[in-house]
Amino acid sequence: MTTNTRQPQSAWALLADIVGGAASVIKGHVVTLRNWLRPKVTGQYPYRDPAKEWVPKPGYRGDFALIHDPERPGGLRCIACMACANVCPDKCIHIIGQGKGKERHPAAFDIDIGLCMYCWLCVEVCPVRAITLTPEYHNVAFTPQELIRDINDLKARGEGIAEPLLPVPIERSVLQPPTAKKKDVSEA
Amino acid sequence: MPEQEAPQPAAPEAERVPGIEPAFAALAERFGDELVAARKTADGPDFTVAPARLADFVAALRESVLAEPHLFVDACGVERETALEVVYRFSLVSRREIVTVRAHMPKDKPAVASLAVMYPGARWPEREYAEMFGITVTGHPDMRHLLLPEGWVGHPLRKDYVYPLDHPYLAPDPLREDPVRVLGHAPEGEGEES
Amino acid sequence: MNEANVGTTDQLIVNMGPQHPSTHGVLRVALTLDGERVVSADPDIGYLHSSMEKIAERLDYRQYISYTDRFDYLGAMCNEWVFVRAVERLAGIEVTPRCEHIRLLMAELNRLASHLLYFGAMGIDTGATTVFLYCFRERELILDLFEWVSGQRLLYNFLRVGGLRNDLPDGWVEQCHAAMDALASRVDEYDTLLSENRIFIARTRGIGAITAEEALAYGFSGPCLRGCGVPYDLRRVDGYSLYPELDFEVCVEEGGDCLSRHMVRSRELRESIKIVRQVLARLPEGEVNVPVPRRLKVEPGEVYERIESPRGELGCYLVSDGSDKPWRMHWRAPSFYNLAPLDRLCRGHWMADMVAVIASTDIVLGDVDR
Amino acid sequence: MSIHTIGVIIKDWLIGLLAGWGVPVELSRLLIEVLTWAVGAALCIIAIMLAALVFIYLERKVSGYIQSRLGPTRCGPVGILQSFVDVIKLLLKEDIVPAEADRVLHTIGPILFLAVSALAYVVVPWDEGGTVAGKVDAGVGVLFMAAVGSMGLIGIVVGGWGSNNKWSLLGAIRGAAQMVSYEIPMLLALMCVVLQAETLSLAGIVEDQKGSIIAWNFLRPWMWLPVVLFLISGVAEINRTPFDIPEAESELVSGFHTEYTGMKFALFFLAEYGNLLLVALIFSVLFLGGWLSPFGYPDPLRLPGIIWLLAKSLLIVLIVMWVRWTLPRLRVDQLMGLAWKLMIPAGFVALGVMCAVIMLGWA
Repeated sequence: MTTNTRQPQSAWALLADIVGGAASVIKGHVVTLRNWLRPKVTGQYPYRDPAKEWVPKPGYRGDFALIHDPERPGGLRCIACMACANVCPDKCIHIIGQGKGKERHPAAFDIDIGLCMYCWLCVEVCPVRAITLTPEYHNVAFTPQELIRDINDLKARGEGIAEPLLPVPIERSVLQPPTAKKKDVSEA
Repeated sequence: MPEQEAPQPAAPEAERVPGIEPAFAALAERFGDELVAARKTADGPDFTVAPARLADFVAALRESVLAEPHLFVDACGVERETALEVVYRFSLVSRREIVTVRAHMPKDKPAVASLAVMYPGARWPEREYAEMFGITVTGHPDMRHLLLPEGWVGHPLRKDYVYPLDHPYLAPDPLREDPVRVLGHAPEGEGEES
Repeated sequence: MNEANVGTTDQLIVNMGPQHPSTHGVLRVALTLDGERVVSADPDIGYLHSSMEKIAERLDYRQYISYTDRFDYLGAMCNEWVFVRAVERLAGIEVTPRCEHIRLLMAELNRLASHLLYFGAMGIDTGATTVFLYCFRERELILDLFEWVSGQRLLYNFLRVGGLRNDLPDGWVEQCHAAMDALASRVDEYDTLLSENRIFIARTRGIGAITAEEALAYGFSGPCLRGCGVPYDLRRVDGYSLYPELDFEVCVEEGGDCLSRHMVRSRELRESIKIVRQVLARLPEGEVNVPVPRRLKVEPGEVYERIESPRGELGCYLVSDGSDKPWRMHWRAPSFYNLAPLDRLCRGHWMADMVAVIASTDIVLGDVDR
Repeated sequence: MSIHTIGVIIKDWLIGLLAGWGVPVELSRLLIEVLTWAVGAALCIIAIMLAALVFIYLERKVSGYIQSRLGPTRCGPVGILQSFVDVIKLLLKEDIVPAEADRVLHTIGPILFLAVSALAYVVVPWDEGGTVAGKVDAGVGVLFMAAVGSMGLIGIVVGGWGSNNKWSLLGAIRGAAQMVSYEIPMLLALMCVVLQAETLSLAGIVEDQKGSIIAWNFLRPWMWLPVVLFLISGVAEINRTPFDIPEAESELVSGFHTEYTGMKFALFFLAEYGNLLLVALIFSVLFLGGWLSPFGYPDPLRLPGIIWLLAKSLLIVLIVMWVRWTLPRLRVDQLMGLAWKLMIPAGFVALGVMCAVIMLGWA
């Protein structure tokens, strides 16, 4: 190949240039041929077959869920302390609390995941570890209204989840044991 | 962090008290009162000059502190309590030394001498802080708006800037405008923050 | 307009972007062409302006970390790192050794991911589509690591003031080793396909050349500046974090053209793999978090903290008034300064070179506009 | 039984039929001749379309496999119906003409491009003694192909100009320059083959290579340079990477067909793949023995010649696709430099070598 920036000085240099250029081009073809024969890395989305579907690692920050506690009113661990609603940078969590003291629980708990940026801060600040993000990533909807998760929805998603999901045991993260954080709540 | 040091006081007024360190006596002599403050920090020298002499001062620095090859790092504006400030940073290539040059301006009619001719890299940041803080940059070859559309009213990074919520570029968010309609109930907890 | 040309041939003024496949986002360049020669190129930015600096003034330090991911979205870990470093320096917080190792690891992995994307983008802009897909394939290995440890693939929100969101999961280190081995064997393939290909060399050698003096005055940094022969790598110049203890080479190429910038990144891929392996080998055990008050208030003061991001000197200028929110927060965004001399780099070259020049500066428009 | 004999039988039967209705034999001969050409033309268009559909699918699969992807998988088994679905999609799409565009030229552009591409198929010798028109190519197939082939750029220029888009215009001008330049080394390579076969007829060139694979042109050492030249300039003629500068997606936003939608876009697309097949066919005819079997003449496997021709063409198409998905794109001046500074001198060298070979009597 000739370039306008570097001209070969002699006929032999020109020939060497052509041969070198051709060799570099052919080497590239060897690479693509090798990849042609390698196994393919992409898959099909979405698979109807759950066995083939990509499953995110635990701790993936997808859709929301509220963690259950059958002994509490409302069946949820949440104490409607507003810590998550306050810390949320996007202000996408809307809670209405009910009851006083130990009986306090959310009557309404709405998360607008269309506004949410999945920063995980609500999980981080929750004093009772009542909210979590789940690996569920099928969050598409046709209208903005469908993107609002209400309390029943969040409760249903929390089925079978015992603690906020993380890739490591909770002690090795910024999440602290629930008791330690209760003091913080009264401060805030 | 090895280069950890005690935090610098923020208020620029307080820095004038220690005045100019002896290491920069030559510069002080040359610029007199227009070199407001000069001190050494862990990062490198830090100068405060009169805004009109900023370009001259940096030119003088190129004969002393910035004589080595150096990178034009950054220029930005800061709003202090009583004044607007522009901060220029240069970094030596060979070792860790950041040279900071500041200029304070009154808030009502801020103007500063441009470095854009000496450092072409200063063109864009100067345009940026000019539109963001309403600072007039004298001697700049091209003072169009950089990030904001032409004709934008106000200077967004000023503390007293009011966001034009009725601006056509800003679509209203239905959830925030009328949560009752969207959610079916009034949200609690809004307004409890801070 | 070039006066001499007026009256002889018409100059063509075309809008390159904001919807153009090779402007790496929403960049508009008002191009004046004489035939296909670039007479002037005037970049018009601001389409992605998202008031990052203003937003910082209404959020506390913890909340803002997730926003730092979002301007230079290809170097999110580096953005987080420089921000938490700035806050920690103001607040006088010292992190644990394990935390520092993991942060450095994340930054280097992010550099790998970013450079891989650069390789792909450079390939696709010069017409070699396949390299793009190969690079994405290998980038996936790194994003999988990020996803596992932080829960997201692009916007990690992983670093915290005084620590990390969580420790490394079990088995992560082994997977990281495996990913590095897989990557190291593939980097040569990219070089065969691009860096050593004669067509690619012809497309990039001598194109968009800039001298070291000019580059310094323009505020060029990162691989772009090292491509001009200036050994300015903050990992060595500042020697922050653990970098002084690590063995790696500052990649410098003479020439200042697109090819030099490309070769710097090509070599940095290998250096980063080397760094990651070293850090993995010496990763200490222990806690990752130090106790930090929930509502962190730092002393009044200001700090300019900088690190070497994949794109260059990434600076965080933080002014605090003593409250829990920054008083002023300014990003020294490397892409912003690397894009500014576009006119200088492109003038007189062919229009097709413009694409190579933009690709070789490796800009991220989120980073330019902030 | 070759295509040619089938054609003759059908013709004779038709003449007999018409004679039975009282039509004069001379008139019916003329009618049949016109009909034959019309049917031939229709067959050409259909062949191009089919080839394009197959090649679009093939291209996607090849690019997918090279790039570690799967390619289309949804429509039909392994996505085999993908290109048919695409055609339906393109047909249903709105045909948009930009407000400031020249409506007439904008419409004529793609039609011209496809028409010219189809025209060149007339002279391809599909089988022994058989072109589409059912007769031998009047002895000047090479000339006809060269003349018609270079007209394709008119469609590109007309379409690019008619779009009234600066990117399209740049693409069209680039295309014109490129096609004019690469015509020359291509013809020089052709000349070598013509000298070898001592005929301008494409069918004659195949006849000249009669025999097994060792008799084909590409195995003759003095043909190696023309083979390379023809392949490179052929790829350049059909605007494919690394010579796709008229389209240059990353620079010119698709170049001359930026402003085309729906069926007009499809016409450009079809014609491009039609051209790809044409270059592959001509290459097979010139250097790979056309419809000849590699195992000798007559074919011991008794396969129709057209199968051999298509198989050889497919091989060439695959190679061209492989090149496309491997190499970066040349810049417009480098492209011209390659043609004028390297390939045209090389073409003359090849021609000189060929002449020397003939004078020495080795050919």
